[in-house]
Amino acid sequence: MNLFGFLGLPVSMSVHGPQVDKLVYYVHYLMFALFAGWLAYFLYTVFKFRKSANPKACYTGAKSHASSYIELAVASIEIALLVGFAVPLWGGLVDKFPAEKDATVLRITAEQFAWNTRYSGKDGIFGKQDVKFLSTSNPLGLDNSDPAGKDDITAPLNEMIVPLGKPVITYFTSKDVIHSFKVVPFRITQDCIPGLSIPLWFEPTKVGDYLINCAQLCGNSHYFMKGVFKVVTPEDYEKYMAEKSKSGGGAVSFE
Amino acid sequence: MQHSHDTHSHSHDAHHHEEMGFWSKYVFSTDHKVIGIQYGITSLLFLLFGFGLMGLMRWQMAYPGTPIPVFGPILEKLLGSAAAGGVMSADLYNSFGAMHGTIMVFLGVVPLAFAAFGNYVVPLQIGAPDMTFPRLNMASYWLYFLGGIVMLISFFLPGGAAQGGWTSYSPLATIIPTQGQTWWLVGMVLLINSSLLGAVNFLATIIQLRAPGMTWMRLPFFVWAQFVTAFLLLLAFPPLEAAGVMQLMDKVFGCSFFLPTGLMISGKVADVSGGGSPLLWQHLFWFLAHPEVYVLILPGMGIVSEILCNNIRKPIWGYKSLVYSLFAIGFLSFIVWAHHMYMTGMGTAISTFFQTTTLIISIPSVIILTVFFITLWGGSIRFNTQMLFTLAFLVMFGIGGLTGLPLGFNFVDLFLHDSYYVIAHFHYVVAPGTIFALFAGVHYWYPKATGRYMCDFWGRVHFWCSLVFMNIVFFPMFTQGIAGMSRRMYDGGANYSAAANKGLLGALPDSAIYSNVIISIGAWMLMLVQIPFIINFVWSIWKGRKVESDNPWEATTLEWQTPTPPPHGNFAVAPTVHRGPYEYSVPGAASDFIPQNQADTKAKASKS
Amino acid sequence: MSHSSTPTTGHSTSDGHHDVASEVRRYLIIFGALTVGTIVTVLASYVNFGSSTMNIVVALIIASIKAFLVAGYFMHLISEKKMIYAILVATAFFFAGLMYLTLWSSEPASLIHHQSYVP
Amino acid sequence: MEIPYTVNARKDTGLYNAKLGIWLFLASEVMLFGALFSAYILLRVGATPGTWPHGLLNVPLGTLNTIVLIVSSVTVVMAWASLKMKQFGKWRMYQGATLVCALIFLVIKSFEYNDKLTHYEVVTKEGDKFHVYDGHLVQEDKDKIVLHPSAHRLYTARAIAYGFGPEPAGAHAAADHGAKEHSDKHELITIQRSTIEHMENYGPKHHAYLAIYFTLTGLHALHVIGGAIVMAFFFGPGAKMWKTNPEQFTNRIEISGLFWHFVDLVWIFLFPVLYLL
Ligand code: HEA
Ligand code: HEA
Ligand code: CUA
Ligand SMILES: [Cu+2]
Repeated sequence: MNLFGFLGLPVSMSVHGPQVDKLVYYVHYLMFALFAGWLAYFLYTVFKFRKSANPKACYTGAKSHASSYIELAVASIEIALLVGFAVPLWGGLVDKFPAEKDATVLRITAEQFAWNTRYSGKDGIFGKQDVKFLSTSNPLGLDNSDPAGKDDITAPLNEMIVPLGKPVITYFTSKDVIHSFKVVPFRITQDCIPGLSIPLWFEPTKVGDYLINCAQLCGNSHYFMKGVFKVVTPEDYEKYMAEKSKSGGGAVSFE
Repeated sequence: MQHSHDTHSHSHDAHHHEEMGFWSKYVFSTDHKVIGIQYGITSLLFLLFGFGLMGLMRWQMAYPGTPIPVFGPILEKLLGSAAAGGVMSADLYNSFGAMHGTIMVFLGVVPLAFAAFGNYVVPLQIGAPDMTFPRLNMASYWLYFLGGIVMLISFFLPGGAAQGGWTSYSPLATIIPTQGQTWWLVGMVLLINSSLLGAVNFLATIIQLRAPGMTWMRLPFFVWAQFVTAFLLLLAFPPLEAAGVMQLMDKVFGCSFFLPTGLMISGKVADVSGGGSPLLWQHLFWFLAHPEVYVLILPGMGIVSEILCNNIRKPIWGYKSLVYSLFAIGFLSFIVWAHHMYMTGMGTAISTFFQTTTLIISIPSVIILTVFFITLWGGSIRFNTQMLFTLAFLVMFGIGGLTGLPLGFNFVDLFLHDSYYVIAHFHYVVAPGTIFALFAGVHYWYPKATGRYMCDFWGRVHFWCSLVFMNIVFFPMFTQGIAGMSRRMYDGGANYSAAANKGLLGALPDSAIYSNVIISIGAWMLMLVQIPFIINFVWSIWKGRKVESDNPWEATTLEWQTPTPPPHGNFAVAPTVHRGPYEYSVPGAASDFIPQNQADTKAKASKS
Repeated sequence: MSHSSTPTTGHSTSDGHHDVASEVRRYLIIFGALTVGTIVTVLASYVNFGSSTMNIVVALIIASIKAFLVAGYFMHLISEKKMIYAILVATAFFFAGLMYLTLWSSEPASLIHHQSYVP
Repeated sequence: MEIPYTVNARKDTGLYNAKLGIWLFLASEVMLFGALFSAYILLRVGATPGTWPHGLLNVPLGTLNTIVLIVSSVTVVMAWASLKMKQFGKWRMYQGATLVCALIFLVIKSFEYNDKLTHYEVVTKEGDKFHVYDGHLVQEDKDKIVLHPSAHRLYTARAIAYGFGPEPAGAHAAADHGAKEHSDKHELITIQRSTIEHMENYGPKHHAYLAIYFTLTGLHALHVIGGAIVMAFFFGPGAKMWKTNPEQFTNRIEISGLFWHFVDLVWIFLFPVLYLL
């Protein structure tokens, strides 16, 4: 019997995913144990001490101190989960970023109701962006005079592509309201907040096209805001990129 | 006066103060009992209304894009294009969602649990003639009423009611053009001021007006619960008021308290100065809203403790640990708020802090529940309607509380944040939790307020049906959440479903989508089975079985030692309290309960 | 709390035991102190105490002293009842929590974002 | 049964009801203003370095208003002391003085508001240059406006030409409201409406600083108005109670006084924070 299967979690396809799942299971074990124990006790008590069976109540009631032990046990399990799992795992996710040169680096900018993605191109450096360049025709505020931006690549709207076998570092932000980038099989949810650029990393473990959903209410088409996150083999990725950046000159879009 | 009144005494007691006109007696009354009933009726109506909104939303979730039967055309008449063809538009869905949350929390449960029960019961239980500031009390009700009216009117303003969720996150809430979004803030400011007046009044009443002998450790647990709740409201609401005022400034005067520099709205650079912080709103909102969830639950726990002891005929096992746990919850609830914000880009240090406090606060909740469970041991349990609701509360709150634990870990929240798991978690606490406690309270105190019982048979029917349907509604939501379904989905997630996204990994399985139909049918059935309750409630006012005595449940606390219903001024003489609140089945006593104000344990507790 | 046995004289309010007339003199002295404090605050804002943080600290210290005088003497806090202290201590605690935790969680070191703004 | 402790203190708490009530209320007020102060700090700390405006407000007026409030605080406490000493006539005088102070405070405040609301920043586009003029609006009609300028900056790109953006190199010194700069720029300038790109007064929209300034002082002013209304009531019709129930009347004066002191206390922090730092 698969002890980890009982909740029916969707399969996780990222390196940290199984750890998330493990913590989910451990907490649920604790919860089920508590719930089952208390429920059994509860049903037994309610039955045993019903009025017809026990017409006279006892003033003092229970004498046992089992409850204190139970409370202590709950507290210690919670602490174990916190210290043993949640804190170090979270730290791994937000403190220990892989080196950018060993990773695929993306900048994802959400807007009502789409996902924009940029790559730094061959040089590995993103062109500068600044609020002072913002305008209708330059919604990302790109500094067109920055040479580093010349080979940057803008992906088609709502689409992003990464090679398998490398961690992905994404910087999330938003143009307008708060959105939230969620890919269930990656066990990733990250708010995209205007004015902040929030990095997060994860590593997919399987080639495929993944559905991105927006997990934060962002307006009337919130339910319609989706994207595709493509994980491909490194060869396919190289081919794709080479093809798309051929046109050269300025931030290209491969639409 | 001690506790001997014949049932008819209220008829002359009512005249003992000078004759009052209809308006000052029932409408602009300063009597805490009248105000309590006003609060009660208004908030029950709002609960029904909030539920109604959800009933309509559930149609859209189960059968996206199809016209709502029967109500669709009515909506179209009332709201015009927002419900064109009887189909709920996305804007309408969002405003119903936001208003469901707002109404349930701020206009339904808080006014019912805190203001209605608190007003009616607290002064009676501590042996006080009224609240300390009766006129503020009246003002509090009318501010609440006004706030409710503003919220209701906002449905009919151009653009409709607020659409930014009950959390009203900026920048979304700031840029939504609906006028209702602005009036939502006005309504909130009114409601906040109402709650603040109420909180001041409750605290002052409990501190100042306890009857002689009513020491702190003799207070019924319900009073303690209201005391801590009032503290939460007093100190947590003002920051939300400040935030509300700032968001209002943003909306009305174009400030940017919550708008960062460089916003691009619908492709144009926003004409604002920028420099604000969207996270500031979230901090101020959750600084209130986390304590607020305890405001939703603590009065329920208080009600439960009263009914529990009364129906098992024995004292609480560990009264002191209950009170201390209550204080621990009250205290800690102010420093856990950012567990709603794990996904906003928190570093390790700060999120560890909030995870730790979140887990610590679960301990006193476990203690409270444990105390209730252990109290059951050795009792002589009577199963009347209020007791059934109470027992169900214990289990249902257990489910809701336990499912809060995984959410408390940010690492798990990576997966479950803003999913239906969260919806299921908190509905288990507030709906089969708090709402059941409130139903229990209605059945328990109804005879005191009206002199008549509610029908027990229909109460049981209502209970069992509600229990079944509540679980049919909320349990599948856990699985939906685990399958990855996000909340606030206009189409119930259809757009993210496997059917609509052939070949994409991570799309919602069909079962999650199909659950929507089951849940919706459950919700409508749940609505249907409220009818016995509503009829029972109204019918019993005039036709219910009359109580045989002033103390029909043979209870110990002071509210039962007055005439039924209590006259203006409650007690002719301040009662003197001689003992703790739950002296049931005291060995050697003449009857199985000794009222708090009875001096002699050997005397037979008077039944009237 | 119920056991606190603060003596209260008959039906007078909390200030009953003070001699009101002598307090009046004290009020005038405090008035002087507050006026001086105000002028010092203004003057201090033109002095450079090394860094702008220092200037803020100095200004807040003076303001706190003035606040203490108003709260302590005009509002009689220094001779107030325990209950009031309890309420105010709780308030001060939660206020500090709100202020400190909000600032802490918003400062760059506590956030995982690097740049302040990238569209 | 009547509500006890409306006049006399309860033994174990040592308080009468209203006294406890007002302190509870003030506790919530602390949280209200406290949240706004947090917002102020957050906005200020989060602002791009060098863009938080200084010296925008009129310090002498602010100082004067601080003194006015302090005086009113003294008269309030003296009013209560007079009642304690059963000197009703003196009380009348002090209570009146307090009301006068409240009025002066509000009048001065409204002058300050008006000053900000008529102070404009105007961005014009001439060729490919952007000019930013800053000053009081003297006159305006359909096709032109007349400004009494206190600063003038020049930009070559649109940038964020308005707001207190970072100083562009070589631009004129920041808009300074100080009288020094003012005095050597007497000439008025006339700007054609057709050249105006953007025009905005120093209202709350203009900058996060002004937003929090108007919000904090506005809320404070509402408190002043509220307190003044209550005290005016006691000064007028409410004073009847002195004849029937002097003790309760004295309590009421004490309670309204506590509120007033709190309002004063808030200002003691607002003044340095908004005017000086
Ligand atoms: C009354 C309301 C209420 C209560 C009491 C709680 C209680 C708790 N809540 Fe919940 N919560 C909400 C209402 C409530 N919550 C709401 C409304 C939201 C969503 C808001 C929104 O986003 O719109 C939310 C969201 C929410 C989140 C954010 C999730 C997210 O958005 O990603 C988190 C995270 O930590 C959380 C945690 C907790 C915890 C740890 C408790 C703990 O206090 C629980 C402690 C209780 C127990 C541990 C149970 C103990 C009982 C037993 C052990 C006995 C069991 C016996 C039997 C069952 C027989 N809650
Ligand atoms: C106290 C709070 C409370 C309560 C009680 C409820 C009760 C219910 N809620 Fe809700 N809910 C929220 C607070 C609450 N909710 C909040 C805060 C949100 C989030 C909003 C947001 O996203 O912004 C939410 C969201 C929410 C959603 C998610 C919507 C979405 O994400 O798109 C759903 C979905 O099914 C739902 C369903 C229900 C149902 C079926 C009930 C039922 O349990 C209702 C049961 C009601 C009753 C049983 C009524 C009893 C009253 C009477 C019978 C009246 C009698 C009258 C007289 C006698 C006069 N709620
Ligand atoms: Cu974007 Cu929801
Ligand atoms: Cu919470």
